[in-house]
Amino acid sequence: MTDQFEPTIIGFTCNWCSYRAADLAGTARMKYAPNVRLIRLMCSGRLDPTFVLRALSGGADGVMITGCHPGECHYIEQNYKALRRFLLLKRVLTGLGIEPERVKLVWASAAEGAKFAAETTAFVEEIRKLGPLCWGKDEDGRMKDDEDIGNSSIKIHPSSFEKEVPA
Amino acid sequence: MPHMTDERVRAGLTHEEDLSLLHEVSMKTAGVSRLEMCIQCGTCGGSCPAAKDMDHTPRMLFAMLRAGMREEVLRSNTQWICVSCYHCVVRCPQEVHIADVMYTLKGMAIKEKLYEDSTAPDFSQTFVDMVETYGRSFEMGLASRHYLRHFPLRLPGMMPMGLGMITKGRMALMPKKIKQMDQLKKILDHAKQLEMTS
Amino acid sequence: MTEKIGVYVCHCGSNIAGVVDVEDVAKWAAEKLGHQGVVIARDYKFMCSSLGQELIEKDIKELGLTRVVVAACSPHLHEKTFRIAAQNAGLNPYLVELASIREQVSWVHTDKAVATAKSKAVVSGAVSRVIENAPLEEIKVPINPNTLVVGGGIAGIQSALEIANAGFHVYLVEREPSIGGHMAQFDKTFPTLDCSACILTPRMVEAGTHPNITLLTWSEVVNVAGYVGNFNVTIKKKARFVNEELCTGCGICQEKCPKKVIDDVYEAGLGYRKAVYTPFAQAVPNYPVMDKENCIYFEKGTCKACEKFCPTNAIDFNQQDQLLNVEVGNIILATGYDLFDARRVSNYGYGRLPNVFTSLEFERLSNAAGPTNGNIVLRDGKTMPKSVGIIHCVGSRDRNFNNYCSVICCMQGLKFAHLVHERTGATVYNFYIDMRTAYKAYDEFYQRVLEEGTLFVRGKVAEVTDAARYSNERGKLIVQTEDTLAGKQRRIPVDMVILSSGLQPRHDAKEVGKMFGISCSTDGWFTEKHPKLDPVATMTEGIYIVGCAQGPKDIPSSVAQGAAASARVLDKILQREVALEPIKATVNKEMCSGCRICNGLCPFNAIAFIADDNVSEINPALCQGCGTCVAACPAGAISGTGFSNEQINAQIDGLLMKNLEPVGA
Amino acid sequence: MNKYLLYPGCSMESSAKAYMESMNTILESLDLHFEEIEDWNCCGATEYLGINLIPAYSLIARNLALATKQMHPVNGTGGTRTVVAPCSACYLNLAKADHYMNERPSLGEKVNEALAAGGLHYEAGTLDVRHLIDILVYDVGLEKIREAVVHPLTGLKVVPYMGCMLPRPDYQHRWSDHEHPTELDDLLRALGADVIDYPLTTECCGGHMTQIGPETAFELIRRLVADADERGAQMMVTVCPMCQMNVDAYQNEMNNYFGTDYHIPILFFTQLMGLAFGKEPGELGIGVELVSSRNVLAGIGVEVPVTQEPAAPRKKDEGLPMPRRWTKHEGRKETVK
Repeated sequence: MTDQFEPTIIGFTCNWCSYRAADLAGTARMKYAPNVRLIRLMCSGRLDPTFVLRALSGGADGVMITGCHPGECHYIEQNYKALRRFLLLKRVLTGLGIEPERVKLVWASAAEGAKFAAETTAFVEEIRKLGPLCWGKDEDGRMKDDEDIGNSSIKIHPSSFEKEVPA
Repeated sequence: MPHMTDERVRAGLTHEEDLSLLHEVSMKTAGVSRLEMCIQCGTCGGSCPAAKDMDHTPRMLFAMLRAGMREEVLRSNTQWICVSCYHCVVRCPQEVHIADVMYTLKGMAIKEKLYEDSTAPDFSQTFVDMVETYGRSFEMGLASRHYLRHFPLRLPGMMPMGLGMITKGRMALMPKKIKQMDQLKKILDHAKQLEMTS
Repeated sequence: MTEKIGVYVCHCGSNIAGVVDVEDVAKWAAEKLGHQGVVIARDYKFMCSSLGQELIEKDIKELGLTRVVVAACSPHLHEKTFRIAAQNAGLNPYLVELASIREQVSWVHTDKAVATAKSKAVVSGAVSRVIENAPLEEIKVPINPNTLVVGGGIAGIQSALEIANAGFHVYLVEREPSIGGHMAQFDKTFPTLDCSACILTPRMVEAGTHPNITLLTWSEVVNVAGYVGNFNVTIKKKARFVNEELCTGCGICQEKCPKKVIDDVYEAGLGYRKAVYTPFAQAVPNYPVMDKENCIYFEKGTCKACEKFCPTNAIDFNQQDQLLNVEVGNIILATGYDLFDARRVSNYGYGRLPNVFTSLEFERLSNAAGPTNGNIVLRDGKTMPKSVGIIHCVGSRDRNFNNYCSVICCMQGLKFAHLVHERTGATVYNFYIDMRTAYKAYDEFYQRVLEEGTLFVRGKVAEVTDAARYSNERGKLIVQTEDTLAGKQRRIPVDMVILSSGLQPRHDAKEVGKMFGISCSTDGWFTEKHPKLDPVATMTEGIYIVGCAQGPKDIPSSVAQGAAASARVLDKILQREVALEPIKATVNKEMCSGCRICNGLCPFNAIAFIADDNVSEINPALCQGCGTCVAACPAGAISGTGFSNEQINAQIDGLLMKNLEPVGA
Repeated sequence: MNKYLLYPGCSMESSAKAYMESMNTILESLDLHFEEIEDWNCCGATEYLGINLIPAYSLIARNLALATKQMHPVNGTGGTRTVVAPCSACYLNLAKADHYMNERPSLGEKVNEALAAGGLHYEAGTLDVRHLIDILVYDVGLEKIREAVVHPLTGLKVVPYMGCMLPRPDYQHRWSDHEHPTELDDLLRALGADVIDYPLTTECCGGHMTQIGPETAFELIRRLVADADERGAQMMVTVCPMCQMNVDAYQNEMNNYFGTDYHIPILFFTQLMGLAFGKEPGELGIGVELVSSRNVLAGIGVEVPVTQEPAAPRKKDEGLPMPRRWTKHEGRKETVK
């Protein structure tokens, strides 16, 4: 593993489209950045914004929300509700002093394994550029109350609110 | 060329497979060449308006690239006959950047001095010299220099046409020069350095 | 109470173990997740095998496990398998959680250390989540024994007949006036050269007269509601302006109708029909339809020639479109394909050069019942060609158009070569990239066409032009190509060019897919549940796909798929009931403040406000389990089974477990 | 007034002077203002790219970088990000550099490194590179062009010759088709001309082969001229200086080579637009073509004043002999018949 910053990202996926897109990326053996850990929901409409806040405060550096393309929701129109919440959430994050770019919304149909893989890799790079989010971490980027991470090889810069990119 | 083993030579094989050639050409091409995607369908060779004058159709050239036939490919006249009409490019079912690969092959042939006929490379070089001197192309200088060197006996035959161009004001006798020639020179010099190191 | 959790890590042969250190993952789970309640963690070659399942069952029984996590493939593949295993051992199936470390880890990452670390995170998430899982009971619903088949081509006819013969009722819906589909347009079928009509017509008649089949032609499905076992389908029966009860199919109306129209559908634009018409003589049903756009009466208000001459007074200008509602348990989609529009390949000149024909045009041209009575002639309608070029891969295997191989075009091109040779004696050239004659007796047909003297040129044709360069090219179409085997460019003058056009998804496949709740691949074909092991089912239970709707294929494969889907449907019908996932939302009345925010969010109208109690209530029969209301309730009064806040929050925490190493490239 | 940045290209100042003159003459009628990119340099034509990669793209990109300096509004005139190139080869080179600098970022980085040596920078995608006819058909519109016509070209039988580098490879999908685009046909019809369907409209004129392998080029020119003649065209109409040069200046050479006697003049579409708009032939550079259009234009009532005639060509029997057919081994040896 190199010394570059490896972000941790939580991805929320819809059971009908993006989770299947991730499955398809797998079946097709497409390679993408391994930094994303997925959570399956029945619909992007299930996404409670507090899930995102919990992920960010719990140590995630970014959150990717994925759902069916507008007009293609399995539940007719619930992805529009996800979109609405996403836009509001970005404002809330800005208010909290967190870069709103740490949360990304991606539409991916069940056929778009390649898109899912490409978007994931791109988002990891975007977050890598933003640097670590130190919410819920101490100044060295370690999880608070963490005793077992001593062998971590990441170099973290002092504050998450400065957008310097670690070399 | 990779080393040839004795048995291979005795067996009448003339080439060692050089899989790196395809990759090399691909990397030297502007944009993404997609050369490895060629399915040998012949759309390029079928589309080419000048194919009958080529030693090898573009398709054959790509097969030869795969086979690592470096010298044969670079000595081929195919890339020099290419008129850059892009018929092959838009028709290619695999979206290979054929015309750009031809430019790459010209460049490689010039660098390795592997061409049978110097007419075309010299024309390119003369043109480039003009541009590097004036910043603009200079048809009169280009035509006279090129024709003197390669078609000296054609020159008189071309006279009526040349004269017509001049008397009709369509060919300037003096070159035009751009103002910031030094700036262009700096850019090109630096670009050439980058080309050497990459 | 602390749960007793078992963690099972699958090798999947080398599929997972080749990239993930599965033993390390299991060891790590046992050591580091002990505080969560993990009492046992094992790795095994194939967890989904019966031995693997027995391993889990044994541990549940002997160790008294209360929760199970299986780290293996996607839950969409084997969730059910492991739930059944748990149930066999007496554990509620919903207390099992799958951690996907194949599709989401081993197949998409290459670095072993990284993949192993990510697998640990995924397992940790699943362990945290499973603690919060609640035991649930499946909801059983009865299956309606009726079936809907959409599309009356050969695949749909086959499906309908199989089910009807087994004694169950089928609604067969067809958008055109007659069933038969593309096969009804063909003259001969490869490789046996059977007469297409001769083998298809008996099937069409059988479907048209079968007591268990309700045939709805000139009809389209406009809405689908419900779920497996209980679909409610709305079908629009377009006005035929012909009373089917009275019509005898005598054909006098067609004869008398003064309006001639180019038939773009059945005759592929090469022939004419009337404004009131049956598309062809053997149409099923044999009642005509009136084409309102072209009828003189509808246009000008006078004419009614058909009405005057109809011996049974069957013409009814007042007929209206009808909406029919049918209840069915299963649906088979056999919606077929569209022909690739050859005008898009402008270098082949179709639409500009008169004697360039498409494959479907040629089928009509060579059909004894077609516009030329089977005479193969040029666009002038009389001249027989002396030389014909057949171009393969038109619009297929071409990134400028469709990237896939259309499967049937090589054999179709060979069939055309044979027919041209047999009927005109012309010189025939076939231009191909690769000759694909897989399947029974196909390559033998290729040999036969070679023997007949057809000339094969290996090269994708670059252009077809009428710009003659040499005197022998004057007045001809010139096919310019590289003969890749000779390594030379050739210009071959011919009288006629036939484009073996590819197949593509129906223009409205995407909307149709959406209506039935199934997805399309990137190319636009309907997506099957599993490309190898479940080619006729879809991700939506109760919906099946057959024939070219699923991808390009020939007649034998379409028929086989039609029969296969019927077997699947009959299996469902005979089970009489189906289990549904118990994923539903419920309102906790104690916590509901009656704000009604949730009421407007539900697209299925499952949430009702009970004014007397000042609370909202969810009707479980209507709830589809999307969870949007759960996320929206400001009081946290709505909970969703299977995906509760507690489960998801726990999974987030588990995935971000503190002593995990960061995972990166 | 609609402002655009103009990249004229070298030939517009010499061999295709007529194109430049006629373009400038019609601009006013169409309410267009072209601002020339200051101190532009040659785009390298098809030659530079064959020598080396980064210098070739740097040469092109210098023009793009200079153009960005003139993008913004000055003294009340509107800003623009559109660069117009009337020459098809220049158009393609500029568009190609913009496209590839984006498609392969490493190329873009290196080119910018080179540009930096001259204090310049170009971000791919900043400019919109378009050809003159694209602007006329899609921005000005055929309706407006039709309105400006005062002398319809009725009865003038023309074949529209688009050439190859304009509709292909078409990175930005600007044209109706790669093979048979109709933009030039539509425009000529709007001028009232009798447009003949020309299947060779996007075939190549031979390009630089007139210089390095004339026999190859002659064959390509023959195909074009012969087919135009066979279809009854009185004139070819082009949008490209290279096409005009090859078909016009080498037509006589081609005739000599094949022993044919074609006489099909080729004019720029802007020249015909000027005539239809009622401008004088003298303002449009008409008369400097080597295959004279005088007789043809007289047929539609346009009188072309006699300009300086070229010295009478030597008669064939007095002339010097033609070289033998060029082959790859003998190409360098010119032999006398």
